[in-house]
Amino acid sequence: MALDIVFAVGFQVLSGVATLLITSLGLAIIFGMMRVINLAHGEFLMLGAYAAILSARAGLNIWIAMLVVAPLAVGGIGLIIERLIIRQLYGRMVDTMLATWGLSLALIGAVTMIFGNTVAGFSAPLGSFAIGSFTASAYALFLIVAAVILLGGVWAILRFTPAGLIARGTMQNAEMASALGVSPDRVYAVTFAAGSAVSGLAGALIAPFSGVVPTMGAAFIAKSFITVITGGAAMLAGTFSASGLLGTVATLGTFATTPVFGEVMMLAVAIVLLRLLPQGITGRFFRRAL
Amino acid sequence: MTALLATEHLTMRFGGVVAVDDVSLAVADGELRCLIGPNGAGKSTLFKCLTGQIKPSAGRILWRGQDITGLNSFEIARLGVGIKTQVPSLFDGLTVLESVRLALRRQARERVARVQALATLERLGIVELAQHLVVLLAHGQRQLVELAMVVAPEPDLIILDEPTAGMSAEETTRAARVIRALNAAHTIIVVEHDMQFIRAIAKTVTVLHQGRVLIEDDVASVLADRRVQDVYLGKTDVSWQVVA
Amino acid sequence: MKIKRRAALKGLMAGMAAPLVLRHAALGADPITVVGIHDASGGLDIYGKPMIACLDFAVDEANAAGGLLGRPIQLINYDPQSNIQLYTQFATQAATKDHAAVVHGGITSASREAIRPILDRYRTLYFYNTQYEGGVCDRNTFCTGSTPAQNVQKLMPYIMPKWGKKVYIVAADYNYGQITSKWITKYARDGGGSVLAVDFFPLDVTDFGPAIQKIQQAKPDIVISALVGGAHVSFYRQWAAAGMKSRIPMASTTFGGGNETLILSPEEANGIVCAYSYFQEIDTPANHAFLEKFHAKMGPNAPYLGAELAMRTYVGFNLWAEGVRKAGSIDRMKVIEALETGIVNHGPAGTTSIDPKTNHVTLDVYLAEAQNRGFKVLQSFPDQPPLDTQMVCDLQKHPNENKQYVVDVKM
Amino acid sequence: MNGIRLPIELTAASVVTIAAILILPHVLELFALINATVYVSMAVLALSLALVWGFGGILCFGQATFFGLGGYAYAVAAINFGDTVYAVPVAIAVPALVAAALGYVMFYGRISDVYIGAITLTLTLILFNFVNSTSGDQWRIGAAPLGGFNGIPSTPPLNMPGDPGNPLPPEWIFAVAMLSLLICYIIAKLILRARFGRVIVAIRENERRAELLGYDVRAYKLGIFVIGGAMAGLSGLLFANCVFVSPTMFSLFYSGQIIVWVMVGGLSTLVGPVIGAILLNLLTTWAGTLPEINPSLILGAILALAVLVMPRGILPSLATVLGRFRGARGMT
Repeated sequence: MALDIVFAVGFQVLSGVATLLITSLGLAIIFGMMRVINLAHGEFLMLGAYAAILSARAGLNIWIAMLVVAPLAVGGIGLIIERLIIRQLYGRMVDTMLATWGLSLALIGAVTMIFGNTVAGFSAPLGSFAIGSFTASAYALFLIVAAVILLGGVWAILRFTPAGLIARGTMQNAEMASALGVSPDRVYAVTFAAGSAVSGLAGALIAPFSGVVPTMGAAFIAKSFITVITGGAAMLAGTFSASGLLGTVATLGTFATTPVFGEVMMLAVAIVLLRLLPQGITGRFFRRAL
Repeated sequence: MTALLATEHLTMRFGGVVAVDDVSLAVADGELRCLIGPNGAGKSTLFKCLTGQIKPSAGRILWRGQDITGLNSFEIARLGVGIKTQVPSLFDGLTVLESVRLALRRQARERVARVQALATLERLGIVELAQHLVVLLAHGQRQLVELAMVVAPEPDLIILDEPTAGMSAEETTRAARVIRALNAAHTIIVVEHDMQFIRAIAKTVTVLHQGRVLIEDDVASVLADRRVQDVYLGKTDVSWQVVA
Repeated sequence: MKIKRRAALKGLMAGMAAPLVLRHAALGADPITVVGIHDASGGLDIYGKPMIACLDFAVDEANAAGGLLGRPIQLINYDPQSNIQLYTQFATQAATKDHAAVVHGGITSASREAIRPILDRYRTLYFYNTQYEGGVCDRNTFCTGSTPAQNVQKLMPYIMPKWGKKVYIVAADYNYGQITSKWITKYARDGGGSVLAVDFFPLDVTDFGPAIQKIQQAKPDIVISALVGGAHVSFYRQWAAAGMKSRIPMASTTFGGGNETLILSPEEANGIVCAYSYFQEIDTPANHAFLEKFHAKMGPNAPYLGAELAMRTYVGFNLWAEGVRKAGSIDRMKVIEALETGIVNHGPAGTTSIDPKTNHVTLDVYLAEAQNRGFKVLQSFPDQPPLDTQMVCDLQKHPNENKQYVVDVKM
Repeated sequence: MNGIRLPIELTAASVVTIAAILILPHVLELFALINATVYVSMAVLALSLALVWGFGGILCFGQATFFGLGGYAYAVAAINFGDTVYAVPVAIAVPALVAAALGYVMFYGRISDVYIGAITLTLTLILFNFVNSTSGDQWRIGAAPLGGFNGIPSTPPLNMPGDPGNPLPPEWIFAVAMLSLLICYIIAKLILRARFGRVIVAIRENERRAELLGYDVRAYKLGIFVIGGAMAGLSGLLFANCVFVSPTMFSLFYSGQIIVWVMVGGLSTLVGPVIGAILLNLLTTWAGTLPEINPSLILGAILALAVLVMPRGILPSLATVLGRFRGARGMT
């Protein structure tokens, strides 16, 4: 096989992994820190995409719209939702899932009423580049870089900042942290807002590829949920390893067969993994990772 | 005579940690045996192995001489082993009577089961609670309800995990009386760390320390043993003595 | 004028329905009910919205001219929200509750095959006004759009001598894409070419990255798209973003049926070649006259009609209306018999006449290239009969036939 | 006390069913009757999850798996057999078998809680994706093409037993659906009255204790899961008889909707989820007629509010308000 084919396929694999990672990270932060599964995660992506497209249409620079406006807007919405819903149900995992699922439907409905159930979209704001005789979208390359920066950034915040230390402490033992004078309520509010902001950013980042429509979240929530659960308790190592594995299977499967069977293979691998490692990948390996 | 329950070289490792290390013990029919040891001695791990919650890494567990290593909890229960957990493990949404009736697993006839369940409640002095929802009961009553569920099917062996946890001195004395009374009809293993309580009930005591059997003897000898005193007075690192 | 946008999610329980906002002219007589079922929301709304606009316009025009048989026409529009199961709900409702004289609607072949059996069962006349893969042989169903023998058969001889012989097909994964890709294969072989591969994509796929790499690997001379719906528009974006636009030329059997040329940038869309029975850009007096009236009526909200679908809906309604006039009744069998006399419509798209053998139509076909948010018409082919369906279907001989024939091409 | 209540409840349910079968076809228009049949099939689906989740405590996010399998099994068998009556056992057996296999993997693998949710959800997605991609010619089972995205629009309706040429009219299909609902309700009632049902509830209350009492928790969970799967299959069959089968039966939306019905109707009740399913279907229908309000918004808001305000659901909360609720009884 020619070398450039290997690189081209490898590039697609990386791009698939990066997309899965970006779209799962917000969910993983909230699950890892709070044991809350936010089923409105897909709609947070959708809101991020709308925030970006609307502010870009209003004349804002497309990069500022995607990288600044989208996370800020969705982070703010997350703060409100934490106060109104999540906080009321803390510790009741199933109830939280149901309430956020209701929220998800309501957000789809509300956005449909405002913007219509119509696909909007904007083009990838970068050109293309060549790998040997293949060309690929430069924006996909940007997504890969963005995934690395995002993951590294969250890791650095957790590892090196005082806020990160508090977050890790709360993650390990919420009671102990509160005994030390850290208000868990505040930690949870900030965590949820931060996770939401990451989701909003992710939504804006994938928008040029996916198109923007009120129901776009549905395509991502299931995959993100499965990625996070398969990853297990350690949010960064888990999401990274699960999206690495599942994204690779999906992309290679797509090359070998069809997009649908690529996805089916990925889901089948997830089921097998959960059967073998009922606590997720990091429930078994890298248990001490973040 | 074959022991009712015995372990042979039972070992449980978690990664690099050896929680239970080559434990061999034998409990005879009718005995009241105490398993004691300070925190981290491996008591709970041993309890989990004996009740089928985890499968030991090595060694065997024998029931009347038959190998039962690796059986599930429910299979061990079906042999005739009643298990009382440290924090009462109850059916909060059911009534006391329904709970005890469920414990009479092998009694298919509803009428007979009801009579037997009421008799058990009578015996433990809580028959007036029969129609109460478990979730509404006070702490002490919950303990008794769990005990009723454990003894109702008349098991050959009862394993009690830290029965005095969270009890006042007075309650502890009463519990000791109850356990001695139960011993008239059942073999009993008590996993405990409260020495005073053990003094009040036990005949034979097995002391665990760092996963190993430190000493196994009658109460008086155990209490007099210097190593046991060291362990309980906080000199934690005595493993060299064990090796010696 | 208002129409019921989302008529119901699950259908209506008796008595629970809010009063319908209906359109009828201020004529005293008992109105004739016409039901339209087109997606006004969801992934297919890029086709549905202009189709609804044209149906509205056609009904208004007819009512302004005094209705049909002296009775006003009442149009009920349902929005199945790009959800096939809602199609069946609304078709059932149209037949059993609204007692519609005719149902116009269905965009995808999947939706047509969902409602066709229902309307057959409840004996309600059905018009399917969309270009499709051909082969439906059912006396109750009139297909007024173009079929592969009319469009693909014009497309392939134009592009193959120009671009090359090796074809790569990307198609929507349902009956339309499956069958159309067979027709493309047949006409590619007829022209001495070959099909390297066919890739099918479910309607909700938005990531075409691996597919584009696969196409590059196969190195075709031509890519033909039979992709459908809003999500698939990302293919054209990603194709351009990957820099493929200048490397491999593209033709399509579906592009431009909706508003694709408007939502894509000219850099992304220009140069894609298509063949349809109508383009808004057709330069004929009849078309100019129609567009003038259409824009006068709809004002600034007038949608871009693009290619084929919206205009076929307008033509389809007028064919039916002519059938009713000729039959002097809205009775289903009488109208069918009147239509089968070979009714002709001279309209903005040229001449359309019903082919009584197949209940399809003979129509004019145009070849065009996407150009600056619209199309540039290159060639026209008058009076093209539905040869594909004619090969297998003869309703004059077998009036009770009711099935869809599928072309058999070894892939 | 319970001994008297059971026959009364079953009699009441039977009377309601027979009354509906006799009266509704004369009152409702044909179209409304067909919709009513759809709602009844949804009610059966709600009942199946009420057993699995409400009583069995198994959070199944993929009950639509069995619903869709039931529908497809029926459609494929009906097309192949000709006489659609023979397709009925197939439509119940196939989902039950799949539930058995899936349940065996999950429960005997000691997978619990949210992980069960993840696995069941994943299976639904797999089936949705898979069925969606079967529009090619190679995807057919016997005489029945699976049809991919199209589904199987020509799903034949049930016919008179032994008379394949004679399909049941809509009124009869409605009667069949109502009777199916009644039978499922009675079966569920009897199961919960029996030892098996009591153990199921006990396991939901405290899995560990049930095990320490000698109950093989895995087998009981598997049992209720299979029964739930079979009922969901029956519901899919009924649905296929009034709409038709298509991949949307496996969609996330259906899986989620079932959970809403049970949640809003009331966990650990049987009548609640049935009422929840019918009410919420009526509500979404009604919401669909409001031109400017999106039905998802209403459905979502109701679910979120239900969780926040009355986490036990309409029926139990209503009962509390009326002061007739005798504590959180497990065996209602």
